[in-house]
Amino acid sequence: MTTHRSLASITAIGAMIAVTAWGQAPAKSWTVPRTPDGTPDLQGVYANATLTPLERPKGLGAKEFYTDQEFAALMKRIQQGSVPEEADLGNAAPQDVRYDLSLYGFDVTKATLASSKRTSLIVGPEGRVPPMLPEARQRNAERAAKNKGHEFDSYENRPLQERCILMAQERIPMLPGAADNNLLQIVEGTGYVVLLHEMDHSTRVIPTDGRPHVSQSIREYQGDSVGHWDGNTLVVDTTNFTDLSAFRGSGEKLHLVERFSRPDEKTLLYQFTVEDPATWDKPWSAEIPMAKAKGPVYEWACHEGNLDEFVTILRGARVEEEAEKKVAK
Amino acid sequence: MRVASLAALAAWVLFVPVVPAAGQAAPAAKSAVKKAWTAPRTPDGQPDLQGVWTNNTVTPLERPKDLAGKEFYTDAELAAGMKKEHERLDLNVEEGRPTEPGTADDVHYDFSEYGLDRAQTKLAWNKRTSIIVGPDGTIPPLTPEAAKRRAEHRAKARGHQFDGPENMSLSARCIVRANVGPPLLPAAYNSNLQIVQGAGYVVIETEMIHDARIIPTDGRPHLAKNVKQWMGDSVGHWEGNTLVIDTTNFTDLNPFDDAQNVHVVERLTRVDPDTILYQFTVEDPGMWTKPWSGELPITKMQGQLYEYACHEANYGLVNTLNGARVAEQEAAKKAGK
Amino acid sequence: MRTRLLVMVAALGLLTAAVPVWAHHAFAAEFDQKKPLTLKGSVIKWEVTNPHSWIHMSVKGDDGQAVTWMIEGGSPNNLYRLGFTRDSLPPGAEIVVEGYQAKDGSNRAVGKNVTFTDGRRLFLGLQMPGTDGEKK
Amino acid sequence: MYKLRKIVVAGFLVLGTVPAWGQAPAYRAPRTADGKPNLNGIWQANNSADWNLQGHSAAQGPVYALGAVFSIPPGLSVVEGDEIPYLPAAAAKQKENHANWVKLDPEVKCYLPGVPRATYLPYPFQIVQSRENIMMAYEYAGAVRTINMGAPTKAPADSWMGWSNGHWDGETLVVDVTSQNEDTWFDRAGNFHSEALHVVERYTPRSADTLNYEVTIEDPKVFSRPWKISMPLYRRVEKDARLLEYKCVEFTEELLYGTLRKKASK
Repeated sequence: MTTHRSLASITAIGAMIAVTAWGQAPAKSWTVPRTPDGTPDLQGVYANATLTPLERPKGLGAKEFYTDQEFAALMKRIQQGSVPEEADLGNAAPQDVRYDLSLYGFDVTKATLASSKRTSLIVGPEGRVPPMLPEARQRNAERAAKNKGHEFDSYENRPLQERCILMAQERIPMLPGAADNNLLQIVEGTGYVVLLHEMDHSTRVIPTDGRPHVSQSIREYQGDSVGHWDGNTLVVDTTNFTDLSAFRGSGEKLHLVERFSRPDEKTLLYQFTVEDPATWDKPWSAEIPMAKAKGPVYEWACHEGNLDEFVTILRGARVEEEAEKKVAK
Repeated sequence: MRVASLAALAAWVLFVPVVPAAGQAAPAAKSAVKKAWTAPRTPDGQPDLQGVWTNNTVTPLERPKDLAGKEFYTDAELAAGMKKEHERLDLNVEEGRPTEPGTADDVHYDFSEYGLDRAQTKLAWNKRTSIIVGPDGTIPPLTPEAAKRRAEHRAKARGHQFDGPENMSLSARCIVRANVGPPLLPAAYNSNLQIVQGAGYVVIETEMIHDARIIPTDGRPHLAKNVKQWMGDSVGHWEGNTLVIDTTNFTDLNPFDDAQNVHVVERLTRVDPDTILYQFTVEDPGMWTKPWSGELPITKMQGQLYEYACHEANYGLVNTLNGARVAEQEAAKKAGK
Repeated sequence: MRTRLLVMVAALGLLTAAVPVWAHHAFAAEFDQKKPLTLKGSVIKWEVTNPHSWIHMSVKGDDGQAVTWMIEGGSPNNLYRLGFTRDSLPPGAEIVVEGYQAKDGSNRAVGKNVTFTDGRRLFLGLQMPGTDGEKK
Repeated sequence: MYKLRKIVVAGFLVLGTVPAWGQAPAYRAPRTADGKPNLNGIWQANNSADWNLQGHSAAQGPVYALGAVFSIPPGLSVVEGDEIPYLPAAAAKQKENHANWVKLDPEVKCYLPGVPRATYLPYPFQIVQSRENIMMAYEYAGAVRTINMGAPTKAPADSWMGWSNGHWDGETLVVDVTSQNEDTWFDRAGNFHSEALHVVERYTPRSADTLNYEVTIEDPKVFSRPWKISMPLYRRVEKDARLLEYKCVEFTEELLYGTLRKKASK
């Protein structure tokens, strides 16, 4: 999991808020409303924090769903503060050295958590990311080796999110990230759907006329997305990635198909399938429920305020090098 | 205009009949009485000034001292002048440039070898003794502060004219030629222009350096004061058959060094199928003690403009700067010994 | 001395004056009046550029070695109007150049007089293109 | 028979009105006084074709100190089929040009851009249309060319802006451009040609304020077959839109002649 967990300590785990969609039976049959243009109305602000881990814990083998009892028991144990392997509090897990998020209003007790009885976000019998092909492992190892020992040489050696180029929370496919500022807003205009992540105002403007992708000589961190409506589901096809925005070690040939639908008033169901013949031997899919959240989405400008943090990191390295040189003398 | 051989060419140029009326030059002999001629119109009703023209002339900008007070030549004097001009060309064609070997004047290619002698192309003859009209026929004296400005400017430039590109003339740098103005004055060669008119605009393109002055004819206001342009900001309007062009927003480097507030009014009137009468008035109270005006005929010519891409092969500028550096090194070596 | 006005006055020449001396730039600053020379050789190519065209010619040095010289000439535009084209000065034509060498000592010169070996003076001495490029 | 014709006509009408994806229905421009489509006006392309005719990603600019201001913007391809059919040797030269574009691109030196590059430079140009001549004046470097609308003529020699003969083909101004010298490029990405270049431009009004600009490019010495670019041109509709003087020669003098400057005497 490359996401950068950022919530500090869990103090009030016991006071987990009442999770609205928690385990309730779906209300009477609900049909998704329509926009004035007649397209399914997915609009709104959503949060994708969830307790379901991306990959199925080893112990559960091919078990794709908890029974109701198992699920209720699991929830009780989490409420009593012991976080078993079966749950992934992601942002809620105790954290490395970081300011205490609650000081800045990130109170997990208020976070809206969507939940589902799945044992992992990844669907299917294995419920795990397929093993990485040898060529991919080698590709990623080479890249890591090249950076080894140079992590602080210069800005190019720092991770994309530290450089405010591509935040973990804005990467696609969208995985549950830190509770802080990971709201997703969907706005629909004639012929277009816009997905806006609060984190670093990351915006994807997706045409829904199924047009062809841009030329393959155009590579983009977030790839080139083209959508079309399939009944009440928005299907988004994305190619043209660069190997710099590697999603779990994937390369330029990454091909992503995302599906957005609203099973009920409170939930946006986000499903994706990724394939990259140069990274995994077969495609794999996941399903992530997102819960309707209260907006608005605020501006989250990263680069503009990044100077001090970034300078401090690099200057720190320079100071250490000087110190070592003195010692070596 | 089919030209068989050099001889024919030379003959054609020589045989330019005496022109009965001032300000007109026409290839064919003109009947004495000019039938009434009305200026043609473009399809959208504007006076039609279009065509390829030349303002190539022997008439100097300022009247020579020995002709003070004499604004026009007599017919006989004009004819003598024309004859003299063609004799000069013949001599030049026969014996080459009439310049003294070993002198700076001699260090130049022979215009006539490249068909660039002014007498080798259409000449807009006219009986004026200078382009500038009026009793004096010269540019008025500078105002005291302008003279001071110019003196300071020259003092600062003296001895530095080849230090760097910015010290050389705008012409040598292929930025703009002074004769483009406005006012539009003759150049030593390629003194040609083309006028094209489209809805609401008249374009005057001078061959050297492919400068197209795009003149709106709706009399709109000028650009903001702080926007300066090498050729100023021209705005036109029609007065009957005359295009009147008002130009301001010049820099103080072109077309008149040190003039900081130039205002030029030009008038173009087609007087017959082959002639546009070009008149202008220049004023800048901070530069000259009074406005000054000029007039010259622009005559239709055969053929068209060709591209004059100047900057793209300006080897001359490089050689000149190089030459200066080599001269400095040699001087330093001599001084060093 | 950057007074373009005075320069222009000289340029227009008086009705009686000998010849307009103004040029696009001060040739005497580019070429050295104290280094006159005469070059005999064959045309490599005529570079039809502005502000000046350049004749590239091959000249046999005293040691018999061929040296390339560039001879600065006039704008070709008016020659076009007279029916000439780029090919009017064919490579290989034998010419004689009297002129002055560049001040920077390079193999460049201005051709005060450029003639064919039979004395005909350049371009206008050329036989006009009978058919091609003829202006009706 | 009558009934059949009605159906066909109806069908045609339906077809006629349904625009194929991306193409507006045939537009008929207002006329000039001599009855031709009126192209007079100030126009400008609005894309990054001058950076690179083909699709390209955003990239670091040539001068770090200029940061984002002179970084290279991304752009969709204006080349139909997105492939410039270079002959093998030419393809290698293009890559080399692209790698050293700051040193080699004639636009950096403010040289005349040639055709079609003059049209999609990031600056406006003005069309002044008369019956015999259509003049196109470009803000960049005072470039200008006059399209001869009479009987076609032949160029005496190559030139930077080439030799343009034009004629009308219905609503389209067709301009045949030959005799361009080999020193111009198509963009800042090293796409080049030889002096054998033959360009045919088509300017077709597609609405009151836009033209369709299509160019067929042919050069047997550099490309294995003719290829096409196309893009819309937008009219500058500001109330007092106009070309201003942009003689960029003086902005290149330090680059071109700076080393020849007299050293300050020690």
